[in-house]
Amino acid sequence: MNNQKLLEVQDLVIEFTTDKGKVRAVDGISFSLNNSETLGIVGESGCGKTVTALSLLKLIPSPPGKIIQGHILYQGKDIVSKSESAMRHFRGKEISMIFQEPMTSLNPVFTIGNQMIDVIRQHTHASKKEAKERAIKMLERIRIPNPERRIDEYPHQMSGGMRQRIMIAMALSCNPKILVADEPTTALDVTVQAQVMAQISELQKKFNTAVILVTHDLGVIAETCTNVLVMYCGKIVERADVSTLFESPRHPYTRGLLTSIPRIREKKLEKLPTIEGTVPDLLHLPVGCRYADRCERVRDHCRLEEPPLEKKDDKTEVACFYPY
Amino acid sequence: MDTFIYSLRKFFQSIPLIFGVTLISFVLMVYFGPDKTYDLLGKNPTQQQIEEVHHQLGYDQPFLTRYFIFFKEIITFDFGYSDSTGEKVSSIFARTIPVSLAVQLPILISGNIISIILALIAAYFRGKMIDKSVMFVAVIGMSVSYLIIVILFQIIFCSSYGLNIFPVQGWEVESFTSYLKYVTVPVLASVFLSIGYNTRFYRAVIVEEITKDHVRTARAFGTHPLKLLFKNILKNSLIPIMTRIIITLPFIIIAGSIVLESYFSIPGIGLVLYDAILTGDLPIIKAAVTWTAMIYVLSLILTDIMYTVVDPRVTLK
Amino acid sequence: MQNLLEVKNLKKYFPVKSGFLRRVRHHLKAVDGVSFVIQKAKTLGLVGESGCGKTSLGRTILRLMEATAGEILFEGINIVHLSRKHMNKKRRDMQIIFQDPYGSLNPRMTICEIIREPLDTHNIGSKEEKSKRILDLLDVVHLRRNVLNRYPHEFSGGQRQRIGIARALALHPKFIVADEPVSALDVSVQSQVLNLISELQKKFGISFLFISHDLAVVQHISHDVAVMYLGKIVEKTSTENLYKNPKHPYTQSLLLAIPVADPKQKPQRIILEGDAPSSWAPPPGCPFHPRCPEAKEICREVIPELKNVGTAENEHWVSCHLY
Amino acid sequence: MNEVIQNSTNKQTHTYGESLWSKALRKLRKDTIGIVAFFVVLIYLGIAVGVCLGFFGSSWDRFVTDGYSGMSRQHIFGTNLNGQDIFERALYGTKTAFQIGFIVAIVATFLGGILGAVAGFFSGKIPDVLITWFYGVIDSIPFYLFVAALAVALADNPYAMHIAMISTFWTSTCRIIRGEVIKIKHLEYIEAARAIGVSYTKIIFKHIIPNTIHILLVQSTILFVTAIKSEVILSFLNLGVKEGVSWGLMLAEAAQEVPAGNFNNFIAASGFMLILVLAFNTFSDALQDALDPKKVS
Repeated sequence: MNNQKLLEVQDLVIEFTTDKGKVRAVDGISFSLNNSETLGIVGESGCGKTVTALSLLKLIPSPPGKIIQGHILYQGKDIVSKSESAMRHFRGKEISMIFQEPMTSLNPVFTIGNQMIDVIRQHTHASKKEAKERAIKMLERIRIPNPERRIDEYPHQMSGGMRQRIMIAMALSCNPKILVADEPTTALDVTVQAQVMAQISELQKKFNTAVILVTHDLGVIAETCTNVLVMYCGKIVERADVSTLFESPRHPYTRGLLTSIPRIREKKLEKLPTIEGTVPDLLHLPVGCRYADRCERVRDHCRLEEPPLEKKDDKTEVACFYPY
Repeated sequence: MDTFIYSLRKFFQSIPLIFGVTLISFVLMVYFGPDKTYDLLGKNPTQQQIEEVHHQLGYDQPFLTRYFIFFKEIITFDFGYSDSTGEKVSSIFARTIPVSLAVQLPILISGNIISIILALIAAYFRGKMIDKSVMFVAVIGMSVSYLIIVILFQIIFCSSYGLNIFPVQGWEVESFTSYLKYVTVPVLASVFLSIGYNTRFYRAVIVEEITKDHVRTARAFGTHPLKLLFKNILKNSLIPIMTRIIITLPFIIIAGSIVLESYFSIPGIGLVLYDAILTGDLPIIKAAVTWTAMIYVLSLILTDIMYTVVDPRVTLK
Repeated sequence: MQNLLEVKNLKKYFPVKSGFLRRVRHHLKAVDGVSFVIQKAKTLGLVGESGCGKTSLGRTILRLMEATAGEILFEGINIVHLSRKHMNKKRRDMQIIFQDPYGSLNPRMTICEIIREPLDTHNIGSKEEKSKRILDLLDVVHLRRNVLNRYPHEFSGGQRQRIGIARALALHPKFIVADEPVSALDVSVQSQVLNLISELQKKFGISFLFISHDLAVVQHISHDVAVMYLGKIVEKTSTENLYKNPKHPYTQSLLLAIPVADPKQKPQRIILEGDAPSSWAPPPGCPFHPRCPEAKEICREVIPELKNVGTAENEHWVSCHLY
Repeated sequence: MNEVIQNSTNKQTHTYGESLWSKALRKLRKDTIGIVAFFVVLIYLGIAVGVCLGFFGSSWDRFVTDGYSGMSRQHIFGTNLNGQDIFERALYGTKTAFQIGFIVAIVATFLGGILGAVAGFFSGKIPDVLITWFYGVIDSIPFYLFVAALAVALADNPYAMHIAMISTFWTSTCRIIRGEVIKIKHLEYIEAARAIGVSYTKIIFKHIIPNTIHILLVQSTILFVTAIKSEVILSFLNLGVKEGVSWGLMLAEAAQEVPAGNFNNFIAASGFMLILVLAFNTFSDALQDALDPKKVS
């Protein structure tokens, strides 16, 4: 294996047209992904993490969205310039994606077998029979009981957790190199969430897939990811490997996020630590650092110039003039 | 078996509906309807004669009794005789409905197929120029009156001021070629109109389906857009599409052809109704209203059963 | 009197119709014999997964849904059979905060109208007093005073939730049902709203029934916690007991299932198989037995009773055959 | 993606409040085609008002020539077989159209709105069962036959057509409003109002109806157009306008004249009607787009 990255995103800018003007949902982000790595992208709603995920497959609804700048290099080749028909052979085969809502993500009027076979036959020359066998094998692998029978069932006959697991099986049925998972467990109950996350990790090992996990849940990140990007208002504010990030977060936002999440503690706190204020409106972003208004370390300089994402030590990159 | 029990229950549930339709037609056409006494009697009838005829026609009976007599006529399909021609209503219907079907079925089929295809195209390219053009044509189709289109198409295709390639009107059908000769222009006119409303409706249905999550999933797995459109999306949108087609069916067959058939002198049920409306021939209108309601109820049951075929989530419970 | 609210054997069944004549064949037991007590100025956290009946329970207590059976004693008075008129008077004391910050505010009313509605309904104060009260309420929930003439769609989720809280506080209630008030919010905003709720409790001595699916959220806010599974309470004790020493296998697995935001601490967890069965067809015996790692023969047949396994002073109620 | 947009529009960007109505108006102003259509409708309205005030169209029934005459300076669209000025008649027809459209749209929308709100609010209970039964019955009777039957019953009442349209057109509005009210009823702000103790009447009038008015507005524009179009067919069937002249009556006349090659009546009536209906439909679409935030286009 040469030193080439599996996926490299360079200076990506994605703009949405709203009735009040143009909004940059993703504003000049760069990151890369190695083989069989698990990269977490974490942030609050509206930070651009889902748009980033969708852009990797060129699935951004257009209009209103548009990639206006930057490159997404998959094995060295740019996919931003790829045609829609070329993307068709790419999606599901090279990069696959699963979504937040297992209840609506499968087509209700076709059996899950039918849908799985469609995906397999889209990317291989398998006959219907072969595809079906492969689908059954996939269901066995994710330990769905009675796969021969269940393959002829419809999505509504299954629970949310099972549907999400089938989505994962479908996504991985053509051995893609990358699986993009957009909030895969947010809509599920905690006990089911654990099943689904375990499933993803297990299949990832088996197929040697790289995973990009988009979530707002730092707990899920801590348990599954190797590297983490923290996004705020369309920008990456911090990038580090997972243990560094959780042990010594450098950006004030990351730190605030880590302390403010409700978690089970030994002792009840009198008052939960919080990040004050709200996320700024993307239409009226402040000059300078976008986090300045909520930041406890803010100085005059922060309001004049936007901090670039820079290496602060050999483990962390932070976009902050005065990091911890 | 489930289907049978379900249909039976549905049928019982629709009894109030039939009841309501007959009640309204009774009130409008019989209770407040014209007094036939003077038609039956000559000039200057005596008071006694009038009362006698009133009694014979049942006018002196109370409201409910008269309604039940009317209701009995209807459920036994005994609509009597046409006021103007004296022909049995049921035989008029038997003679004219096939003609109407011969005109309306091509309209229904081609109109819907064209609309669905246009709607798929427009929905797929939504926001683009193709979509806008299709929708513009559809709005024009919606805005033109049936009467205008019928007159216009007749001028264009059937008159010496236009192409003059089809007969102006009439229905002398002996062979398939002569059938085509008489049916083409009426069908073209109606299809043009039906495209207006249908395309808009179908496009809205399909666009709603296209924006659903499962379509995004299919795209994320690389499904071909045409397969997406014709397999996934079309089947999902089939319920509202079919409902629309089936529910409009009885109205199209029995009443939708009034303007068309009268204008082109096609001897179908529409022409009969046109004459009946102009002359106030109640037995015919009464029969048409009741029949439509009956078929309507059956269509409703049919659509429910069709749902279970199309959508596995729907059960007849 | 210490007990503000006492719920005794409360049931809420939804009839399920089927068959040719659409007769009621069986019932969906959303809430099936729930009892608990909430004391003055205390919070009971109610935890459970989706479909366990926790939302129905909250609505039934406020009589937004009618109870099928059981008693709801509010300040010692059973409110289950109160007439509409009397109940409406009681509503001054019992309020609710909703989950969905988008659906819980009428989009065509200004913030001022929304907060004033309870005052108008119960004819509290003169015009000036009302205006003053509304401004006070905005201060209490930390919203700027200039928001009054704006509309809900102009606010973020967290701000809307504060507006909803202000509306609930307008009548100075003694008891508030908070139905998943933070689960639709972003993490950084969640703690703001949680802090606000604890602050209000201290300031006004309000009792809360705090409904959530998130055990981590419940810990901060509650004095006691009840865990619900398929319409029944399976464990109920003080917050300290529950988190230090969970007894019911369901509670244990719930606690272990929460992802920990610490990569060094690799979790030792029992992954429960399957999803929670629906209340349409609850399993016989203990409702949890199909997923329980410690299920025994008896669990399949006999429904366990809720019993106190702690002491009389430090109660710890569990319904499990293991104890 | 949606969250981005929502976030960006939800934040406090104004120092004043923008209600959903002013938001819709702002959207509508940006819709050039919709605005053009609106002005076309306004021009027609101006004509209708002008006819009412007697500025023009008053000589629609005067016989100005001996029978048919072609286009000329005096008679822009010529005269019909009776020698009446076609342009005057078309102008007068505008008034008739607006009169029918307004009466039918307003009354039918009002009726449908009220009945729909009641049925939706009491869904599953007796008022709902009765109302749904009633519109089910009306919907299963073919419209033209219903009008014919009503015409028989009302004998020569000049408003028979209006009554017939109103008594059939309210059902679509009723159906839509009922569905919408059932949806709104389950929203949390209604529950919040109930938790406060707000009375049923207040809930209906303060919370439910204001949230359906935008639908009523769109519905009334649709009914307006439907009424104008139905009038044409009914006049052709001799069930329509009894007093004055309408585009429908002109088209019925034209149907007799066209075979002889006299197109003026046809062109005038259909042109007047097509432009108005087209404009109204376009405006109605624009209105719908502006008022419905969820509409996908």
